[in-house]
Amino acid sequence: MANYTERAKQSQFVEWLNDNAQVLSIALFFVACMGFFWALTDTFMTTGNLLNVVRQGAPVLIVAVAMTFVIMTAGIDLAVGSIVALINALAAILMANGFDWVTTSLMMVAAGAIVGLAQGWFISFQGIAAFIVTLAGMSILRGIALYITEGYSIPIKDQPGFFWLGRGTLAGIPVPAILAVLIAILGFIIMRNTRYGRQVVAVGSNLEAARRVGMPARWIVCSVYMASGIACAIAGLLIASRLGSGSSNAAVGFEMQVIAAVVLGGTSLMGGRGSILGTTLGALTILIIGNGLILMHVSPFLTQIVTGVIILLAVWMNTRLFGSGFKLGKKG
Amino acid sequence: MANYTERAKQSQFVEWLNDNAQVLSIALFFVACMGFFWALTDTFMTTGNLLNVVRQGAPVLIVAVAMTFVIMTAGIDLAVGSIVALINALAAILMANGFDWVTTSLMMVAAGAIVGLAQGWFISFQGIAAFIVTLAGMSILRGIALYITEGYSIPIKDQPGFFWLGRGTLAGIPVPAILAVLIAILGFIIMRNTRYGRQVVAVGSNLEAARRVGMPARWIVCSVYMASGIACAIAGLLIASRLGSGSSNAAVGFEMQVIAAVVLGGTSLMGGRGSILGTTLGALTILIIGNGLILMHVSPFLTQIVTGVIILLAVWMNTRLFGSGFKLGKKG
Amino acid sequence: MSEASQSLERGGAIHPNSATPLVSLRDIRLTFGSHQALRGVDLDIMPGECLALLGDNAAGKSTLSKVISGTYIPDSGTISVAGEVVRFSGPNDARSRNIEMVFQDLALCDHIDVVGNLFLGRELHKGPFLDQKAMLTRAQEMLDALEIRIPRLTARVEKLSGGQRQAIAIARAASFQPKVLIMDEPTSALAVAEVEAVLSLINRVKAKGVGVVLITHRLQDVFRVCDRAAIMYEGTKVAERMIADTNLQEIVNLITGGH
Amino acid sequence: MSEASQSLERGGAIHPNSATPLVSLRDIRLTFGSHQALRGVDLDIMPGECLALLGDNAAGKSTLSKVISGTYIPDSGTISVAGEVVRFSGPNDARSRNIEMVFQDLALCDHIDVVGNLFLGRELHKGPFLDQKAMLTRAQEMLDALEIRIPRLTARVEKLSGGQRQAIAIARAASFQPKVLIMDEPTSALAVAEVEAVLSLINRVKAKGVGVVLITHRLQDVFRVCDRAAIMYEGTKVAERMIADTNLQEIVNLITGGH
Amino acid sequence: QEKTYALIQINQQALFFNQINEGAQKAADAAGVKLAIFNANNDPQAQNSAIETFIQQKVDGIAVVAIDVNGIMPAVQQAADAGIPVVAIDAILPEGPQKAQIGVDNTKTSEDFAKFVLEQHKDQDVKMGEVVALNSFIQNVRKDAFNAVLKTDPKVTVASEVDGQNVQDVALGAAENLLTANPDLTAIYATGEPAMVASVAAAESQGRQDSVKVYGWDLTSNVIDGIDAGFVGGVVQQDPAGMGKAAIEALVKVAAGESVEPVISVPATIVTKENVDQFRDLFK
Ligand SMILES: Nc1ncnc2c1ncn2[C@@H]1O[C@H](COP(=O)(O)OP(=O)(O)OP(=O)(O)O)[C@@H](O)[C@H]1O
Ligand SMILES: Nc1ncnc2c1ncn2[C@@H]1O[C@H](COP(=O)(O)OP(=O)(O)OP(=O)(O)O)[C@@H](O)[C@H]1O
Ligand SMILES: [Mg+2]
Ligand SMILES: [Mg+2]
Repeated sequence: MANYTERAKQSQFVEWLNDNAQVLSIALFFVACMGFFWALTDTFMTTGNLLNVVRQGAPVLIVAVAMTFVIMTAGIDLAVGSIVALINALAAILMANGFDWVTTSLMMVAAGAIVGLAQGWFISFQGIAAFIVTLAGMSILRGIALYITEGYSIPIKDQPGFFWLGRGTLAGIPVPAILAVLIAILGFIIMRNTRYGRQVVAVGSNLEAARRVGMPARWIVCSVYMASGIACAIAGLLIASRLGSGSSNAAVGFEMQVIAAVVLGGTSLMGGRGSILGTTLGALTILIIGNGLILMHVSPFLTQIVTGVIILLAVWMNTRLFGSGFKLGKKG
Repeated sequence: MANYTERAKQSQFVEWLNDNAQVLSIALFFVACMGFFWALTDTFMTTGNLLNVVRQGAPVLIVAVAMTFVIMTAGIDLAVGSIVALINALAAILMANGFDWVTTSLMMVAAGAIVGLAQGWFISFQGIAAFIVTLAGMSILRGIALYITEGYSIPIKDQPGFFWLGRGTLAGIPVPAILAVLIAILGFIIMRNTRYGRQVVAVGSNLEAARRVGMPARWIVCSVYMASGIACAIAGLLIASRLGSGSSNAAVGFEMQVIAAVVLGGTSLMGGRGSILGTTLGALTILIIGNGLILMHVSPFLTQIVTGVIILLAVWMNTRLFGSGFKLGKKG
Repeated sequence: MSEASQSLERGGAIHPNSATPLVSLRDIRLTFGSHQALRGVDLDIMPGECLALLGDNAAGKSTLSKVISGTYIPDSGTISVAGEVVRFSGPNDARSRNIEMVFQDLALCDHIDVVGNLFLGRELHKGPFLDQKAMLTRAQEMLDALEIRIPRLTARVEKLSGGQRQAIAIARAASFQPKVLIMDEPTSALAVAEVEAVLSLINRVKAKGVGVVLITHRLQDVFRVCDRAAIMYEGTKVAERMIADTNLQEIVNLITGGH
Repeated sequence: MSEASQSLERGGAIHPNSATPLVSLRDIRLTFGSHQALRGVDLDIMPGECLALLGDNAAGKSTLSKVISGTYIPDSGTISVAGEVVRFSGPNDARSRNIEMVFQDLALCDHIDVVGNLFLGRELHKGPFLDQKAMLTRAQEMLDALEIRIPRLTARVEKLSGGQRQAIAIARAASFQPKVLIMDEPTSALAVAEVEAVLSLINRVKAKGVGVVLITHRLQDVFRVCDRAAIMYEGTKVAERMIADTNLQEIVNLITGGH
Repeated sequence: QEKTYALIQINQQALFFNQINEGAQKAADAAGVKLAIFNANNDPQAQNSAIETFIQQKVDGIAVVAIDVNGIMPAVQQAADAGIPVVAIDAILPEGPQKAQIGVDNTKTSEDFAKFVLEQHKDQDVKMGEVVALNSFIQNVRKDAFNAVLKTDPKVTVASEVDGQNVQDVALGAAENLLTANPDLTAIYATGEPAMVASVAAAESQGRQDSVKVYGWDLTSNVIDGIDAGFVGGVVQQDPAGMGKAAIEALVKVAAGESVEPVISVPATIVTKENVDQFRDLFK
């Protein structure tokens, strides 16, 4: 009498679309931006310009990859710009004092790790909100950069190896871009395919559950800030190399660029959901917007407005079109 | 055989301490800072200086009160500084074009409300993360301010009534301070004793639950951004009146000051928990630290570092001492 | 013809008395992404009657009940309240028609105290101000009626035990003169005495003419308070039975689909 | 003298067999703020035995079980595992001693898929990489053993129904050779067939010598699988009974304190 | 009793401001007075607050490098009312009670510099790109005054302006994009130190040293290298330390009851290959 039927099997394709909605959305937007600037400017699609963009973008991309891990744990790192400035200044000072560039770079990566660890300790072991720890860190670290440089921009001289890092090319591709891509791939693999990546997602999704199943939850939270510190150190070195000088004035407003890239890539600020692929596309989108607007000779008074509007639009599209899942044959 | 005994009654006092731990903590810290600067500088505890502090601090306090509502809903408004700058510039332009100050002020409050409403609409009705909407807003609105002023500052002339707003006194007390205190009291009452306040807490605590019990959840979320916009308008007018000019450079870094004040006051960035009293004390603490450091002639290279360290310390104390609740007769 | 036969396909419907149903659902469908949570469900809720909504896990019971309470908007199908077709645009619409619900996830605000949660969305007020004192007094009465002991009504619900939280959610839904009361596994975390209190609550409100929908996996309770049972399977209603005409074994067989 | 009489005051203890207890708690106390959640509790968990932990809502059952699983650190009292006094500094310590727990709030990660949640904290890996394929295969086996049907194991657990989520939490705790298995209201959201599966799971693991602690408000289940019952009241253990020597009414009376 | 003076600074992230501070500090030490320096971090309101605070503390004189020249006036007025002398450095304040205006006239210097640039490119078509800082009042003045003169020469076109936001690496990205966007660019004008550093680095990284001449404000070590390499055509170098020194000396004089010139000029030099040697020591 009763008719027991099973539900229709879920369509593989739709499930896949749903699972990857965020990345698809930003990919679409990225392609649209590319097309737009290609159509409207002559220079945009030249190899020279594109290589330029990836070289300029390397620091943002590198830090954005690390920031994705941070935001995945439902944290945030507002201090990245200040760490970059500090490393940038320190590196120049060390080299001015006779250290060779390899030693300096290694020391700087260690310094970034230590700074990140210190922030992570307050956040994970002392339980203070990441927002406030890194807000304080932002102020303290740039203060230190200011203090050690006394406002001077410190020239870096005669370090061809170091300059190659920021300005050189390998097989025609800028070294910073290669570095950034390698780091992005590393981040992608770690996030998707390793235990550590799984632990980061778990901690961001439900910290208490992660703790209860025996994950070293506090250490994981702490470690992402360390990763962010290291990424900032690399970015700081690249910037120092490109500018040929170190100054406390570097990377002002950097944190907002990085966070915008991550969020644009579909990573949720509530933690637990995000992807490195999205972040990469998000960062590239922001970069080509900056580049394209200059190529189009948009009045500099308008660039801020236009950039803001475009970002808002991209995220809006991301949320509206893809946010609530695809519905098959449903009108509303 | 079995002995059925009831648990010891909970101590009223300890419960009260627990419920008000955050406010007590910042109050303690505030008093400590006061004592410190009183001991170390002659000028700090003079009426003139204290009145100065409250006059200077009025904009931060006013916006912090509104920001408390925003953060209570688990949102954030990064655009406050930009809204202040925009209002500030617009007001100067209007008055330079012959509008009287009362009309201008009313129009500015309306403008603030509209800007806030626009942000709120994206956040609540379009479901985009507050962080990203207001980050875009931050860029767009300051861009507009820059665009309409072309980077210059616009003098405000011959508006004695308007100047009184920012510089005058009533019974010896600066008008902005009176305004700020009134707004703080209003905020306090609304948050604690009205339906609207309860709705804000409910939305911040569990948006879906608030929706299910029939609260107009989206409207509530939207409205706090409108409140924030209005508060920014008032702050922008006060700043314009104090400076006697409007410029797109006004209130740089304002959002961080305001957010730091709110968080210092014990409001949780996760929403649902916070108090206007705490915010008021938090804002005052930040203000007297700034003032005290000037009076102590601390090297400008150190102020950023010192400010950051003090804020971190205050929040650390807040979390460690009071965070996990008082334990009676427990060592751990 | 087709109406009736289609309806039969969807599990049939028994009208225990001739009164108009308080709420009546027809061919309700709802899809999440590509997952068909509800595949065409008919249901009538009669006054003064307790309807048990039974089924396996993930059968769609919670989803269906959320449709009745306006929390989910169905993709298609009609909802009538007291004979009149309505379109709920949100929980508020259902609530204003006196449809109350105890949610499986309770829907409490952790940062608000017990009193505040009991009156959530229906705060007593004097002018624009909350009337805290009146709420405190009434809250105590509401909880007493359900035999719930909570030491401090001004404590946040965050730290209460699972059972205490559930009791608060039940008290909230039951205390505001509902005409339809939907309870989604209301007793899952409750201790023996509290379960008894909830069952007698159901009997009390039934006597007042309220239509109760009880979702539960405790079948013995169904036989104590319910009059009719609707059984769901994979997003459809597969059967309806008068409790008086059935027994535990038949119900179990219906739920598991015979396997 | 004092030891014994104190212990008696705390509800006494029955040792059903002479083996060393797997876990043994003595005078466990825990205070949250000024709220005495546990006021001195003794408890022994014996191998191959199912111990029912019963009590009214807010009696402290969940809190006590979290103490055993290392989630809460007691203020005072001793915990011995296999006769040896230990100090848990976190859930990891308990887990490394093969104490597994199903939490009342399930402790699932919403953003991770079913497979990932089943292996949470114990991911299979090849070198540094997750072995997704092996996990998927084993996950299917784990769920089949509990007769749980979940359409897509790579779906996030976020959107699953209450019962499905609970089943995942049970499968997770039961599948990794526990010596002590604590289940905090594991069947509260489960449908009839799934409840049967859990009960037979308990009987299966008992037979392997595992000590099971079952917290539940479904007293009929207690009589089907448990050997001993400990009854808590307001943060104390008030009584202990061998199931064979008692009956439903006595247990109910003990739980409610006779009132 | 020892006198105390206050210096209200814009920010400390440009060398220029720090050299003002150093000059002022040296002068204060020499005169045996105390100096308190306040850094407003680009917030105009903070400058006013600091002045008000120093008034409360009854300092003996205030020197101010204004962010918002109009906005600072109420505070200057307050100081004057309290009997505290104020001198302005660099940014030119509107008519008011300040005792002296110290520094370079940015408008006039920009005009002169523009004429110098035109001179360098006499009879050539010039395609100029500009790296500016829209958030800096002074740099806007430098941009507009410079452009006003360029307009008089029909052979000169301003191809594009980009905003470096007064931040080195932002300016670097912008300058690089400026160069790629305009492959036929022949000159760059940078309105401040971060923009200048960035323009030099951009010309190098894009390998455009041969085709582009860089002009702008404020020397740094890298800029000097650029002058040596030949692609930096000229730099306006002010004497910030001299400004700081002059400000303190003026305040000391006023406090002693003496009068000072209302405009104390600390002239700027246009640095080129010819005269760069005398500045090398400053940037070691
Ligand atoms: N918001 C949602 N998004 C996607 N799928 C959902 C959502 N809510 C429910 N589902 C799916 O719909 C189906 C029915 O879920 P529902 O919660 O109604 O089951 P139920 O009958 O209440 O089960 P239980 O007895 O376990 O509570 C499940 O397969 C579930 O995964
Ligand atoms: N983290 C906490 N902070 C403060 N109080 C708590 C906390 N956890 C539990 N409590 C309190 O301790 C008491 C015991 O709670 P517990 O959850 O152990 O009860 P339970 O016996 O499991 O009840 P139920 O059957 O309802 O699940 C309750 O009064 C609860 O309010
Ligand atoms: Mg359900
Ligand atoms: Mg419990």
